[in-house]
Amino acid sequence: MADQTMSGADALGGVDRIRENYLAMARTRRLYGGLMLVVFIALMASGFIVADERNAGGFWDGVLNIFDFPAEVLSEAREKIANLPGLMVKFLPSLVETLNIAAASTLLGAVAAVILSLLSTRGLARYPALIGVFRRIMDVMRAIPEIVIALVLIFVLGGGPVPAMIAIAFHTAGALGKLFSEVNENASLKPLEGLESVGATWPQRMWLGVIPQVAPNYLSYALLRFEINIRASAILGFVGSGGIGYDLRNAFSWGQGRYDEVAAIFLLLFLTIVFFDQTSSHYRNKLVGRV
Amino acid sequence: MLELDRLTKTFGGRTAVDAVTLTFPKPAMIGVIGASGAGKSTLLRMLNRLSDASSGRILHEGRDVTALRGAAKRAWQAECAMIFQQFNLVPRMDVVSNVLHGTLNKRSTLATLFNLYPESDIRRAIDILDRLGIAEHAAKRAEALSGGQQQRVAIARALMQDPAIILADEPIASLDPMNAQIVMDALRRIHDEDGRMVVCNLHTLDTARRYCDRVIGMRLGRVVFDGGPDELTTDAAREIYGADAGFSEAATSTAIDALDRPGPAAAVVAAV
Amino acid sequence: MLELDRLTKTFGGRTAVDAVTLTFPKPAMIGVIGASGAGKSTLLRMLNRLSDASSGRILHEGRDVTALRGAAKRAWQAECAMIFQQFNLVPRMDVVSNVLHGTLNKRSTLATLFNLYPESDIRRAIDILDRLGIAEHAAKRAEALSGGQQQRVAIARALMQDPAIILADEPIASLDPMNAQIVMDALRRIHDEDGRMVVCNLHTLDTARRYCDRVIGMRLGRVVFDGGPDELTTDAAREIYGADAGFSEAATSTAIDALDRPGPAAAVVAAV
Amino acid sequence: MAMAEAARAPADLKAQALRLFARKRLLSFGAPAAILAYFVYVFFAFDIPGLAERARMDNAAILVSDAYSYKTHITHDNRNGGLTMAVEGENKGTYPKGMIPDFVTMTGEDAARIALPDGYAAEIEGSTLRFDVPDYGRIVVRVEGRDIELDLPTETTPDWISASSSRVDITTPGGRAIVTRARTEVYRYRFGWELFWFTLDSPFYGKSVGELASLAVSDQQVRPGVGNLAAMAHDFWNNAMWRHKDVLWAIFETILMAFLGTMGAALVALPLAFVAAANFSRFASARFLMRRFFDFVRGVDGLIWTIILSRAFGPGPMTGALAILITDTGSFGKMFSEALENVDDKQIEGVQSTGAKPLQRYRFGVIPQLTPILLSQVLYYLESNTRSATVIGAITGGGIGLLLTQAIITQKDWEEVSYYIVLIVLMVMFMDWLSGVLRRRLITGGGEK
Amino acid sequence: QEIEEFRIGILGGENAQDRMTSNECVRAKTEEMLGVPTKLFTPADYDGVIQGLLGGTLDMAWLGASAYAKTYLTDPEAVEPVLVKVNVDGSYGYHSIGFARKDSGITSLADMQGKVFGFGDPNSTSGYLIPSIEIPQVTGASMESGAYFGEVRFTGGHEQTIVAVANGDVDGGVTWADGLGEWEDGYNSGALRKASDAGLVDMNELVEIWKSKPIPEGPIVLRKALPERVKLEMVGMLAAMPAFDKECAYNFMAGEALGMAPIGHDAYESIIDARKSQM
Ligand SMILES: Nc1ncnc2c1ncn2[C@@H]1O[C@H](COP(=O)(O)OP(=O)(O)OP(=O)(O)O)[C@@H](O)[C@H]1O
Ligand SMILES: Nc1ncnc2c1ncn2[C@@H]1O[C@H](COP(=O)(O)OP(=O)(O)OP(=O)(O)O)[C@@H](O)[C@H]1O
Ligand SMILES: [Mg+2]
Ligand SMILES: [Mg+2]
Repeated sequence: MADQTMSGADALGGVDRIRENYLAMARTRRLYGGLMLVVFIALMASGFIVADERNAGGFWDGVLNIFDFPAEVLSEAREKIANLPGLMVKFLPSLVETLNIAAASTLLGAVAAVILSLLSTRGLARYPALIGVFRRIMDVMRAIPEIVIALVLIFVLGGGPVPAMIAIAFHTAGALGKLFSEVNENASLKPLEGLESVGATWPQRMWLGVIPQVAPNYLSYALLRFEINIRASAILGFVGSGGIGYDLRNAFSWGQGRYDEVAAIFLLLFLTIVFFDQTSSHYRNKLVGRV
Repeated sequence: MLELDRLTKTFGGRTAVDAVTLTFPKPAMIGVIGASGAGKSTLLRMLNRLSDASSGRILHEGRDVTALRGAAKRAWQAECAMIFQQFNLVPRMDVVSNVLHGTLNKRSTLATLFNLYPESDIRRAIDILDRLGIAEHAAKRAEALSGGQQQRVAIARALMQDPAIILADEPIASLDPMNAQIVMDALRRIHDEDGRMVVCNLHTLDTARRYCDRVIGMRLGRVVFDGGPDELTTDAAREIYGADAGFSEAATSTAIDALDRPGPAAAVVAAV
Repeated sequence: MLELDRLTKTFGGRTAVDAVTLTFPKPAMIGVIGASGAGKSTLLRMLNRLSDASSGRILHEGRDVTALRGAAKRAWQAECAMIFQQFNLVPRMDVVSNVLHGTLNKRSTLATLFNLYPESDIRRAIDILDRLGIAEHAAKRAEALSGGQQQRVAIARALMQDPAIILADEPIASLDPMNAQIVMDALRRIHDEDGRMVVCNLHTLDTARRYCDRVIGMRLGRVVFDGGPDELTTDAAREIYGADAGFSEAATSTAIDALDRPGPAAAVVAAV
Repeated sequence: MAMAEAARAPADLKAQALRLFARKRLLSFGAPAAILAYFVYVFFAFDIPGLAERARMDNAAILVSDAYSYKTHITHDNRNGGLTMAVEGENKGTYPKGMIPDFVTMTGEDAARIALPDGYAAEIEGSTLRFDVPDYGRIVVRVEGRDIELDLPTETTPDWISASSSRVDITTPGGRAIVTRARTEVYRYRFGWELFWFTLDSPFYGKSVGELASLAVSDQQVRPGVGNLAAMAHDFWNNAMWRHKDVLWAIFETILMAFLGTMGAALVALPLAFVAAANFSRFASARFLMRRFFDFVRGVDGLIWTIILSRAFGPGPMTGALAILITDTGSFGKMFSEALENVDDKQIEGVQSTGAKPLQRYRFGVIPQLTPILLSQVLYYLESNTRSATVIGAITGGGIGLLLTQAIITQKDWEEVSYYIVLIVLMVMFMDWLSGVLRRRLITGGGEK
Repeated sequence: QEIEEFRIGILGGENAQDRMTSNECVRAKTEEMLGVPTKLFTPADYDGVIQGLLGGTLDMAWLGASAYAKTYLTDPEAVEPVLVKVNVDGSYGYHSIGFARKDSGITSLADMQGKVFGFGDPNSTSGYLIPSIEIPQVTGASMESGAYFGEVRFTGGHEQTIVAVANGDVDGGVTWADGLGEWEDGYNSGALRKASDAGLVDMNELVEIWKSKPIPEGPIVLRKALPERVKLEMVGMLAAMPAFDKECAYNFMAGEALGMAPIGHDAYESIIDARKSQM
């Protein structure tokens, strides 16, 4: 019943060939798909088994006790619930320090990231020959976890907020630098050429030609980073860099008797994180929506 | 035998379809026309059970379709295929897989989740594609096809369901005149050759006149015209569209020969 | 007095501009025409020192411009303004700031980074915008303007540089005929009133004929025509464009009156 | 000429433009000024002036020099006699009997001469130490009963010697010597990571690359019954000083935590995201609860989850993996549900109109739309979780993070610290590369999984 | 009832690798004796081991007295002390030592008034619990920041305290030592000795400013729920170890010791009270 005007397949050697080709393709695809699924499941399963094996407690034994510890903390916190507001006030300065570390390091890191990203974007770079070098520098900065730098710096500079600030700023510069340079790549080069034709210097071209184009995206990424850095800064407190993480660790570590402190600090930290998370995602949506 | 009995749909306070009563004694090619918002899409969606009727009934071979639930409802949907204005294909999947979606209702959930279709289905899918002249694109992703080709894939999916009824909601509204003709020809041919009932929402009078055996005109949710294509005069059209004397049919035409007509029509075609 | 001495530019193996030797004894309005790829843009970019010449020299008032480096090169760029086909403004900045960019070379980098332009510059910028008839848009963002307005902002930026020479690379190619005329009129007026030299790449013969004092024709990087606008006959044009007898000038025209001519020209104008 | 279109007088426009610039100037000074003011505040809040005082640049010097050099200890036990020579003074690096470093000459049973660089030299004879410093002279330190006597060529004690009656410490660019009543020790510094390949007890120690290569291909077995290559691999793998085996295991554990955590989180988050997505979830309250749940598990950091879980699961990589899993369930849940809210309904309706069952609807109407976003997010997190796993490991998990923090905290094994840092950087860069490759292949290439 | 594996937790103080190395022979012997796979775990801090014991994921550990007290107070049924190390001189105990930099001019707690004081880990007996009780008895003021000392901080561990004092990060701090031998050597054993041996600090530059009463050595604890047979076998093996494998005992006990003596919960009552008083 095939209508000649509609059947384009005949010209190409018949529907049979198409069918066989498709079936063959479907079979290989099914095979690869199946294989990938099997490999993935095998990886997950064997990974799970190895991790379970190398862990002190087994997964299945532990799952039932997962709430033991939280329950212990909560029950004590509930007993001493009257203490919580006072404790929260007591730990406020630590929280401020944590936030300061995050803010200062985000600012420092972002400034470095802007410069690094401009230096490592094709078409914008001051020294095009060195683009690769700056990219590798950013890769390495990004790859080093903050905790490594912080611990090493604590040895040299002593404990306190500064090692944490430097460590986070260092990592931030690498991480934001990569994102920024992706943004830069989408910037139009036309305004730059226009500025070049009037005899503008490199900083003028960057500041007047590129930054206005990319600023909203920069800002949006920087806000996201700030959010991440609040956590990072709290974590570094755990290894001796001051701030709220330090108090949390000591309270947690001491255990029974100070679980009210744990609860208070935890609540403080959690509320802060959620607060900044929500505000920043609100403003990020606004910023990117405007572009 | 398909019957609509005082079929009504209200959205909040608005009545989109208002007590539509229609009888289709035997499979035919039926065109539904009406201004934007007249309730054409809503009517078809109720027929396919994509939306539930607010009141009234749909009877197919004496069975109350409106009352079906769960698996029975899905079986009805499989029997009554739907073709959409925007094709509603899965763009990232290849053409044959899209066509095979027409068999989802018949095959076991588990097998289909892993893309395991019987080989016979695959063969049939390619036959259908061949019938519609697009077998050579079988292995491409749907998104890589032109609009007309995508709509033919959608028709192929509908045919794959082996339905008693094919519902088409403005199948040619996103297509250029060339592709519109190909798609309408295909639908007509399906009706002629397979004897399936085809219900087709249309924006344009001349398409309805040219392809349909019976035309239903809707306005504000009500059926205001029901007759053969020859009865569809300009006056009847004015009535359906609630238009004044300035109404010119050519302004909504998508038929290819409209291009050859003189006057401003050419410019309007490009804008459609 | 501007002299080009065997100016050559090669990209890889390709010669884009081939030993161009030209002398401009006094400021004039000069049109450069030639087919796409003839080397017009490359020539202008070398003049502005946006790209470096592969060999040959550019002499301005006896000074070798090709040899300038660093600050001296930027000072030359300030003296020799460039206008681009795509305007090359900073779209997210306001019009006055874009015009003030013309002073970047004269002001300290630090001051300009903080938007510290002298008040007198701002006043002058507005005067220039006023002269070009777009002062009222001064506070808008450049991207909010139409193409013709943006090109006038670009001209204002060029004037802000107070240059001896203005180079314009197909300044009207992205504009509709109406705006094209406004922009060309403005350039001509600048030449007439300020006595600045204007070198203008053009795609269209009639524009060159109408506005320029001297026309230079390029083909494959070489100068194949150099003479007054009246010498630019159809034969000369065929020579420049390497076109066969089928060459019709109207096909590339952007002059407004071309709209009134009969034939397919109208359709082509819309496509430009 | 259309230049007369100016509707307003230029004077007005000028005033307006000047106001505009006044505003812009305020902003372009205001923002940097605010940031600067903030930095000034931070400068004092973080006590940076005091920091400059407290900073221990000599520690930095130790750190740096230790990172790329090693020291060999020549120790004399002043109570019981006997000389021992050991790399880094560690048991595992002790020279076996009959083997001495090339710069030591034995001059007696309990006496040795130690050549130091740049003309420095030291000689241990019983409990007496003679230390020659060029341009200064010979320092003699003797342990006499309960006291330590110091003989200097000059009247005053130079500041590079720290001496009390019970301890003398000589620190020079050529080497270092410490004498207490218990023992006399001379340190000689050398460039490199000693014993990195083979420890002293391995027959392959001290061989050049060429020698090793020729050994590898020769049939003459250094250790009978084992092929040379296998023996080399064994000795390297079981190197007691650098413990390559444990380190590699630790790296593997870290990647394992990241992998299990990320993939597990994606699997858990996917169905939950449907509950939180407005267009899939019928119950507003369930949606709200699910969202708050996502916020909660995300807001509590992975590190805190590690601590909470350490009670139930104890130390080890499973705890770390679960902590990552829990945190990222929140992150993924949020992202996936946002992606779900942006899916195109047309495709779902298309599939639904064929009479597809709900699961099939999700599988064909939703998942294909979601895969690109899902995959790219998951792969991005996989990379970033490798770093998190390092941090989490430092607290309870294990893995390279634990080795690293412990090595840093002991504050002496800086060469190991640098070894770990290099490995971590390579590991993270590798995961970064891998996730980039997978992203490109899976998303742009392969189409539907 | 039977066990499937035996898990030993090891407290911090050394490089994780070194801790594994020092305890490797005990692990091998345990595995051989019990016939089940035996593993070592080295969490980063005291709390990691304590949580493991409380959760039943660790079977044995050598705790500090205060850490034992915490375990007991949280769950009395979790672990029981079985053995304690006996010093060469027959005593079992050590001291908490307060120290400062010599060039700071601080020679006693009296000079520390208004200065910065550093504790180690909150679960450490000598690094926190004992000094936090005994020092107020000397100074007559609480250990709150600002009460007597200008500021009181936790550095995180003994090693960190020593470096913090050497860096001038804190003016004085507490750590542990056996109190035997010479100050200049950093005593015979303890954190100071290790730091000095590592060249990290020059003992000439440090002075002792305070010394606690003897602190009972921490116990080796076993999980209470372990089968009796396993407990007996473990106790027997550890107690006998100095006799049949000197080197293993030396490594395990981190230095010379007379041996292991049985001990029970009662010996730690006073520490538990002390800890309670801090809660
Ligand atoms: N989901 C919905 N919710 C609320 N109102 C709806 C919904 N769907 C349709 N309507 C309303 O019902 C009426 C009929 O809509 P319907 O889409 O059926 O018209 P139509 O004839 O198909 O128009 P068109 O030609 O524009 O597709 C319109 O007024 C529309 O606004
Ligand atoms: N950056 C470049 N790299 C390589 N080749 C180039 C480059 N710029 C120009 N060319 C080549 O040089 C030749 C001259 O180009 P040019 O842009 O100057 O021509 P044009 O006359 O301005 O053409 P059009 O009218 O299309 O703008 C062309 O063949 C072009 O491909
Ligand atoms: Mg509709
Ligand atoms: Mg050009």
